[in-house]
Order: sequence, then structure tokens, then C-alpha cells
Amino acid sequence: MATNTREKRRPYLPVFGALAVLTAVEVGVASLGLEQGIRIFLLLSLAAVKASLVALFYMHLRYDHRILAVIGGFPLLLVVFLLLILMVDRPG
Amino acid sequence: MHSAEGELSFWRKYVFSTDHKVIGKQFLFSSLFFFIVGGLLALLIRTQLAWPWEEIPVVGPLIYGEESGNILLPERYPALVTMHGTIMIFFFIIPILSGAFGNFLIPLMIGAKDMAFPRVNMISYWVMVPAFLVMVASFFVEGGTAAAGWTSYVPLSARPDMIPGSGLGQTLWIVSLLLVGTSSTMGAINYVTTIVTLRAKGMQMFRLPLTIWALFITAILVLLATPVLTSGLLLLLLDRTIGTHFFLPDGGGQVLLWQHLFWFYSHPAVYIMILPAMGMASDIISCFARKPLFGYRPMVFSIMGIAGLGFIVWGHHMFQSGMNPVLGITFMTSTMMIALPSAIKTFNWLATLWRGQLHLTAPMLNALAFVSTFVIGGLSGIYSAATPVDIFIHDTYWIVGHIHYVLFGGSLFGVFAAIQYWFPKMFGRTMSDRWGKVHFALTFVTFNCVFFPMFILGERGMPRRLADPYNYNFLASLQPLNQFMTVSAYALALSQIILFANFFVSLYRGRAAVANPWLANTLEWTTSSPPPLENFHTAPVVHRGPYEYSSPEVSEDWLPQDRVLGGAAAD
Amino acid sequence: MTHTTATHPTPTWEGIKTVKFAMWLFLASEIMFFTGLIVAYIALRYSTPNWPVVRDILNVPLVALNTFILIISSVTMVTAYDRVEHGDHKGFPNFLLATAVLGLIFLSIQAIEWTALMGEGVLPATSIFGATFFTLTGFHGLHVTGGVIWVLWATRKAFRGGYHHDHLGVELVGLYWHFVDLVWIILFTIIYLI
Amino acid sequence: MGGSLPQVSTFAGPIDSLYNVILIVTGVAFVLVEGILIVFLLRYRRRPGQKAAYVHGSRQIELAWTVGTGFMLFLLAIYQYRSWIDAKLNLPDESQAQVVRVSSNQFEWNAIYPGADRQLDTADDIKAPINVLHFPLDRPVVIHLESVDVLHSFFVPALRIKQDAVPGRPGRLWFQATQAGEYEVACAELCGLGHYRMRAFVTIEPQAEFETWLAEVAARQQ
Ligand code: HEA
Ligand code: HEA
Ligand code: CUA
Ligand SMILES: [Cu+2]
Repeated sequence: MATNTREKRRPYLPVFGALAVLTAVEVGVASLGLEQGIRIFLLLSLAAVKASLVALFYMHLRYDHRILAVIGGFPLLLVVFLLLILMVDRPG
Repeated sequence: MHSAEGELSFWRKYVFSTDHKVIGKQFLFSSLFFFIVGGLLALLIRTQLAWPWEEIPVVGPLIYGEESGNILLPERYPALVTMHGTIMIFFFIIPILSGAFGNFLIPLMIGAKDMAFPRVNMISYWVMVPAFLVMVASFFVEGGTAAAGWTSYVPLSARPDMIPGSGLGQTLWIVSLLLVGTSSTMGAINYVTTIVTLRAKGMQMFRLPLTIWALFITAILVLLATPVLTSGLLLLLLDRTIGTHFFLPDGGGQVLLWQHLFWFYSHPAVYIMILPAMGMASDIISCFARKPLFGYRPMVFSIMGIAGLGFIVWGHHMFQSGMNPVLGITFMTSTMMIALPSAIKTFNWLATLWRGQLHLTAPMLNALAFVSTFVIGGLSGIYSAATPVDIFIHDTYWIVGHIHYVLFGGSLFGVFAAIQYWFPKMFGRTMSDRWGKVHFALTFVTFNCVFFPMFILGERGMPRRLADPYNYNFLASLQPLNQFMTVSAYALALSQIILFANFFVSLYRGRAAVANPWLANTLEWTTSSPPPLENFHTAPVVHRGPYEYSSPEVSEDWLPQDRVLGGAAAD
Repeated sequence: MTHTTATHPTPTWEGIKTVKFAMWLFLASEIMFFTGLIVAYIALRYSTPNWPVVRDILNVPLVALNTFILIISSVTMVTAYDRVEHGDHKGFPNFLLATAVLGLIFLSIQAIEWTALMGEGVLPATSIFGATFFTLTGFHGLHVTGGVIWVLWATRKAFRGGYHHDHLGVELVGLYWHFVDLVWIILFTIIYLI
Repeated sequence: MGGSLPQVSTFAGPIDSLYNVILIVTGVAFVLVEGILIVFLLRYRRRPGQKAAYVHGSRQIELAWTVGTGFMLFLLAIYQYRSWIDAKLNLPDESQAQVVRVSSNQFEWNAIYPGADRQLDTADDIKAPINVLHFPLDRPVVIHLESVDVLHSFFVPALRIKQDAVPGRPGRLWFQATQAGEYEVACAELCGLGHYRMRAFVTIEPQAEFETWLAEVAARQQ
């Protein structure tokens, strides 16, 4: 797939635009004084979108073999589980 | 490395070799060395437990020295236990399974010339060496070695003022384990890449021998679990060096956080310590039953099941740790369920024997001992998985019994089997089967005499890591039983001399081995013993699964994976 | 096997270059490494009753700028790869160089931030906030440092025409660089904004 | 379970009987596995000239033992919930129970009892002598478990209770004793060189005697 003869250029600059805008939005959301829960939810979602953009386009997961996405994605399941347990186990 | 073998200097050939077979042997010899070290430490532990605070004739003055009055000092006992556990786990059982057999067998069994990254492979051994040196050095520093248990629970391991070994010794322990982790991670990346990308033509994933499946899944466990230990160790190191308080409550830290991070690694790690042995035992049992392995696919899926579930059960080590008891229910349920894949494996091993033609060679006997003792170890784990029962048996000798039944009875019998099974391929000579059987019989009997009584001790409530249990009235009557175990442990240790003698004598004097002494099917047996530099004279092509024993297609009772049958290759 | 890359085509499996496959495995282990640190941070933060108001202590605008710089460095990196992939062997080394320079700027700004904080008495040893802050940004910074060294090494190789036959090396360093950027995106959000 | 140890709390019954249930289940599994192994070992020894059966497996058999064992294990898991919940989650109402703070440090146990105000952390708290703990009989006792230095574990084998004392994170623990007597406390978490001698004594006595003892301690404290 990723060979020298690839015709179409990939949307690297639009993705950059998105990342830049999202960063600005994040800083904005953070200073908006929203309610804690909503704020955290929004910020985490924005960060997740940004991270996915980097992974999908800059790290080519969108164009590469699926197995690479599996390798990169599987650990996230573990992250979620570990986090969940630690949240339930917080003292006090 | 297209130069002929002869041109390589001594250094490139034996020391900084990139040949997976040499690296495997380097791991083999260093881990066997540490087996002896860890075992001798165990004997000191056992001696103390049988005759607490008494001077050991001859040996005592040598080890403990004048200034301690030739006897064990109370602060040294935790250090002994810590080092015994650490060395056995990190320097013996993990390196011998993944390092020695993983390295030696993966390219040979998948029909590759070498690992995907031979140089990384070499480095992964040479990162282990400083780890060894640092850990050994820690015996000689002020305060002695780390003494907070192989689990190094904080705050004991984070506060140098709490126990002598928590000084420089603990720091060196951390540094050493960081190196071990780096080495295993490098190895794991290499193994996974090799198994996925370098399989011989025709070697589909579902034609891989179970040894390879097990090593493959193990490598994935290592890859994903080890970095979490690394991060935990680094935080601990920072607490100890630059004064952070991640794990120190006085500064706002959390004690249980360490346990979560540690067990998030170390529970998967216990499967890192058993899966390769399970895989190797499967191959050995099928070979000496001369019968296809029963349920190949269920066997593969149960390895995956163990690995997957292995990531969500770590909390069973923390049932009584003050962790939120609601989590106890979650972890108890998942822990119970993890017995299921192990059960499937056990039943399939038995079914493999059913209507077989059993050749009871030394490797086979050890593999069968693996099955029978692993079952005891596994079943004893069910008691601790049962949270209410664990209230009583947690941190008692029940757990110590469990540890040794799974690790010695399981992994180590697997290792004994594997050493004797693959020795001809590794060194081109054969070990004595008769002495192998003598070693087996003595080890099997003495092993049970040492470790079965631990369940009795545990059931009486004898806590572990206790230098002198007889302080307690309710334990005073257990001293004779402990003495019996200690004497058995001496016998167990002496029995190992037979193995070592057999090993080293055969290395130089053993009968020359043919290419396929066991008439086995897997690819490593199709090349000469020992294999040439790039393993195969011609690249093998695989036509069938690894367990075609007693196939009706041929008159012999084995059918190698690469044999071409009749005119058309059965592919 | 050690020097085969020069003479043989890069080994592949199902169209994936073997080294790239391994690179992703390495990144998976890196994910788990940062997982350990991040999870520790979150657990500690939510068990610490009087966590400081981040906006008052940390210089959010400055670091937002730094985040922006790191994102730009990802763009220059990906452009370098895009150029070399399309046969522009003259132009692409400049983009690698730009990436390294941006990485250095990121590190310098971080150094400024660190010094300022330490000047105000926020230290790793003084509070859990300080400990987690310096540890997370520190280990990320170490990764950036490693990345800068790797990128500089690749730049040198690029200027010498080292990627004429095979630009896999550029892709690998790119993967690493973007990963480090990705981690920062997460860290920026959870440390500075939440 | 517990060997020669007496059963002196309400937990002892359920825990010991759960132990016995598991003993039976695993005992059956053990006998089955080892029995079959030995039978096969004798029955299928190699016979010259014969070939083994060429069988690769059986879907039905796999399914049968997977589902069967899975079901057993799941039942066993569910079966335990009750006693775990009783032991660690259903703590009795502290106003009805005897509350005691058990504080640990290298290498001793300290019991602190609330005074007349039935409130801990007040001036009239009563501190028992080191390593001496008294608890009333037949009445729920809630322990506030603490540690001031490293991890310790409060293990009273006769009562079938054990829980780590975690510095910085006080824990709760409860039991109800059913038999008077003097029992040993063992520290069950490695806590330093004196771990092996971190021993204390628990005296279980009827409420009246317990109160007398407490009063004596309080009197000595003045
Ligand atoms: C090779 C290593 C290994 C392996 C494979 C296992 C396997 C298992 N372990 Fe073990 N474990 C350790 C190594 C290992 N363990 C170590 C080192 C510790 C101590 C750490 C420390 O604190 O120092 C420990 C501690 C430990 C604990 C913590 C105890 C405590 O501290 O209180 C628990 C609790 O649940 C546990 C459970 C289990 C279970 C359920 C399995 C299961 O995977 C076992 C499954 C197997 C079987 C059950 C047998 C086969 C099945 C059948 C024959 C079917 C029939 C069975 C039934 C119907 C029940 N282990
Ligand atoms: C693979 C793992 C492994 C192995 C093989 C062993 C092997 C042995 N273990 Fe170990 N053990 C652990 C892993 C292991 N152990 C762990 C993880 C712990 C927990 C640590 C902790 O709590 O932190 C533990 C704890 C532990 C304890 C509990 C200590 C305590 O809690 O107070 C005891 C006590 O009896 C013990 C005993 C033994 C004995 C007698 C052997 C014997 O089987 C050893 C036999 C082997 C030898 C003696 C070496 C043989 C060689 C020779 C003698 C040859 C002579 C020389 C030449 C040829 C040159 N072990
Ligand atoms: Cu206190 Cu062990
Ligand atoms: Cu476990």
C-alpha cells in the first residue's frame, strides 16, 4: 500500500489545521468555568480526538495493515481497566 | 554474517554472538547458575526454619561471619527470602524459559535462519549481565541486600530507616530489575516479530507447535506487562533518591498504588513463568505418547484465555490489603474463571495419553510430573481465590506451598523435561536416560516431601517470611514437621547434583546424537544436531501440523512437518 | 544477517516492513509505560484532597504555545516523510532538521517552565503535585530528548543521501516522533487543563 | 480448617465450611486427574509393533468439559459472595458495636478504646498496654485498623480475621467472638527485622469482665 508510486497526497495539512483548532478549543474550554464533570468529559474527548488524528494520519494507521492498529489499540483496553480499578479503589 | 563459521573470532562466536542458539545457551548457563544460588539461599532459609538461631556447623562461620556470632541475624532472614524469591523468579525461571528455550527454539521450530533482529537479541542478553552483577553486588553493600520481599512492598522498600536492607541494597535491587525488564522487553519484541514474520513457507499460525504458541503469547504478556512494572520501579526509585512521595503517605502518597502497579505486572508474570513450560510439556507429551495432541485448537485458545484473563485478576493478591472489598468480588470471580483454561489444558493432556503408546523416557516422566504437580498447585490457588478462605490463608505457608507447586512442580519440572528433551539438539550429545530417571524419581519424591507439608502449615496459620515461627504458641508444635521438610530439602538439593552431573558429563562424554533421536515431528529435528550456523541446509517447507504421530498415511509412527508425501504434496 | 539490509530488499511480511512491525510493538510497550505513570498520577490526584488549582501554578498559555510547537514539529516530520516518499531527496532533510529544531525549542521552553516553577518552590519532593508533574513531564521530556537525538542522526544521514534507496528509517523516526507528540497531547490535557 | 485452632468467631463457621466445600470440589478434581493419569500410565505403556490411536480431538468432549468446569467454577464463585460480603462489606452499626482502634508500628500492636463518650479521638480515650487487646464476647467489634510506619497485617488465626494495616489509609474490620479465652495475634505482613516477633494477645471475655478491665486500664492511665 505505502509505496513510492502512491498517487494521492494524504491530508497532512488539513489534519494539522484540525489539531491546531482543537488545541485552541481545549484551552478555551478549560478556561470557560464549566461544571467539573462536563469540563473533564469535554477535555478528554477533545484530547482523544486529537490523539486519534495523530495516530490515524501522521502515524498512518488509517492506511496501514490493520494488525498495526490492533497492536497499538489493544493496550488501551488494559489502560481503561487499570484506571477503572484504581478509581474504584481510591481511599476515603 | 555470510562469512563461514571458522572466520568468526572466539569473541564473536561465543561471547558477543548474534546466533540465537548461542544466546540461548548463554541464557541457559547463567540461569542454571542462578538456580544453584537461589537454591542454596533456600537451604539457608530451611535451615533457619528447622533450627532457628543455631550455628550451622562449618558453613555458618563462612556465611554469617564472626561479627554476627556465626549465626543468622534477624535482619538477614527477610533478605534471604527476598533474594531467594527474586533470583528464582527474575534470574532463573523467566530467563530459562523465555531466554534460553525461547531463543533456542523459536527460529528452529518455525524454520527460520535466526531471529528477526539478531543484534537486538545479543543486546538483550548483555543487558541481563549488568543486572546479574548489580544484584550480586548488592550482597556486599552496607546494610546488605534488599529485604522487603520479592514483592518489595512499600513503605518498607521506600524508607531506608525501616529495615537495614532498605538502603543501597534496595536501590540496587530496583536498578537490577529495571535492566531485567529492558532485556525481557527487547526479547519480547524480537520473539513476536520473529514468530509473525519469519515462519517457513507453509507454516501457518495453526501449524505452529504449542511451544511456539506459548512463547508467542508469553512474549505479548511480557511486552504489555513489563513496562508497567518499569514505571512503578522508577517511581519507587524517585521516592528513594530525590525524595518524592508517590508511595509514602506522609507526603500524600498511596501505599496500595505500588501493589496495584506491581501486581498488574506480576500476575501476568506468573503466567509468563508457566505458559512456556505448558507449551513444552504439550510437545513432549504428544511426542512420547506417539499420538497427536488432543484438542490442538482448544489448547491454543486456552493459552490466549489464560493470557487475556491474566490481565484482570491481579487484585487477588490484594484481597486482605485493605483494598476496597467490592473489588474483592470482581477479582475473585475473574480468578475463579481463569482456572477454566488451565482445566481445559489439563484435560487435553490427559486425553492425549488416552490410547497412546507411552514411552516413559526421562523427559516424558518429567512432563507428566509437570501435569500432576501443576494440578496440585493450581487447585491450591482456588483456595486463595476464594476470598473468605483467603482471609485465613493469605500470607501463610499455604501460599508458599502454592508458589512452589506451580513454580517448582509446574515450571521447573517442565524445564527438567525440556532440558533433557532438547539437549541432543543443543549440544549434539545425549544425556543419560537412566540417570535422568534416577534424578526424576528422587526429585519427585523429595519435592513432595518438602512442599506438601506447607499446605499443612498454612492450614494451621503459619505466616510466611517468619524467621522464627516457634515464638508463637499456636505454631510451636510445628517444628518437627519443619525439620522434616528441611531434611527433605537437603535431599532435594542433593538430587539436583545428579541432574547437573548428568548434564555436564554428557556435554563432554555423552553419546553423539542423531538428528532426530526422539523421532519427533517438529522442524528442529529435521536439521543436524547441533544445527549449523543458519539452522537449515535448505529452507524447510511445511506441509502439515506438528502432531502427526501414528498417522495412517505412513507406516512409521511419526511424520515430520516438512516431509513430502507421495507425488503431490499434501498441503 | 547483520548487514543484509544494504544488499537485500527490506524484509516484509504481508506488505509490512518487519522493522516497522517491531516498531509498533515497541510503541505498544511505550504506551504501557506511560500508562503506569499516568494512572499513578490520576490515582494520586483524586486521592489528594487539596490539589492546587492548576491554572494558578502552571503557565498554561506558555505551555499551550509549546504544545502548538510540538504539533508543528509533527507536521514538519510528516512532511519530510511525504517528500522523501515522493522522491524529493533534496528538500526533505530540511524538514527533518526543522523537526529537530522545534523539538529543541520545546525542550527549552519546558526548561524555562521548570526553572520558573522551581523558583516558586514547587519541587518534586515538596508535594504530590510537584512529584507527579515533574515525573510525567520529565519522562516525556526524556523521550523528546531521545527523539531529537534520533532525528538529528537521521538528518545527518539524510543530508548525506542515506535514504536514497530506502526511506524506512524516516518512517520509523517519524512514528516515534508522532508517538511522543501524541503522549504530549494527553499529558497537556490531563496535567494543564483538567 | 484451622487445624487445632479453636473456632471463636462468627466467621469461623462459614469460612471453615467454605474451605471444606472447596476441599471436596478440588479433592474430587485432584483424585480424578491423578487417578486417570495413573490409569493411563499403566494401561497405555508402549507395546512393540503397535501404533497409537490417530485422534486429534473431539468437539463434543471439549465442549462438555469446558462448560461443565466453567459452570462449577462459576457456582463456586457465586457461592462465596455471601461470606465475603458479611466479612468485609456488611460492617455492623458502630453505635451498637464495641469500637476499638488498633494501631500498629514496628513491632507492636496498640489498642485504643473510646472512653465514656463512646467516641475515639477524644481526651478520654483509653490506651491499653502494648500488645494487650481485650474484646467483649458475643458482641460485634469494629476495629479501626491503622499503621504509623510500614505495612503490618492484623492476623488472629482463632478469629479467622486478617487485614493489612495500611499507613495513611485507615481500614475497618469487624468480628463477633463466640468463645472466651486468650488467643494470639500474629503480624502477617513482612514489616522489618522484628516481623517474626510482632506478637500480641487477644483476650475475649464477657462484657462485664471486659468493662471491668477497661475501667482498670483507664484508672491506671489517670
Ligand atoms: C507459575 C506460577 C503461578 C501460576 C500458574 C498460578 C496460578 C494460579 N494462582 Fe497463583 N501465585 C503464584 C504463582 C502462580 N499462580 C505466586 C508466585 C504467588 C505468590 C506471590 C507472593 O505473594 O509472593 C501466587 C499467589 C496467588 C494468590 C494470592 C494468594 C494470597 O497472597 O493470598 C492467588 C489468589 O487467588 C492465586 C491464585 C491462582 C489461581 C486461581 C491460579 C490458576 O491459574 C490455577 C488454575 C489451575 C487449576 C485450577 C488446576 C487444573 C484444573 C483442573 C484439574 C480442573 C478442575 C478444577 C476445579 C473444578 C477447581 N495465586
Ligand atoms: C522458581 C521459583 C522457586 C523455586 C525453584 C524455589 C525453590 C525452593 N524454595 Fe522457594 N520461593 C520462591 C520461588 C521458588 N522457590 C518464591 C517466589 C518465594 C517467595 C519469596 C518471598 O516471600 O518474597 C519463595 C519462598 C520460599 C520459602 C518461604 C520463606 C518464607 O516465607 O519465610 C521457602 C521456605 O521453605 C522456600 C523454600 C524453597 C526450597 C527448599 C526450594 C528448593 O526447591 C530448592 C532446591 C534447589 C537447590 C537447592 C539448588 C540445587 C543445586 C545444588 C545444591 C547443586 C550443588 C552444586 C553444584 C552442582 C555445583 N521458598
Ligand atoms: Cu508487623 Cu510484620
Ligand atoms: Cu496472581
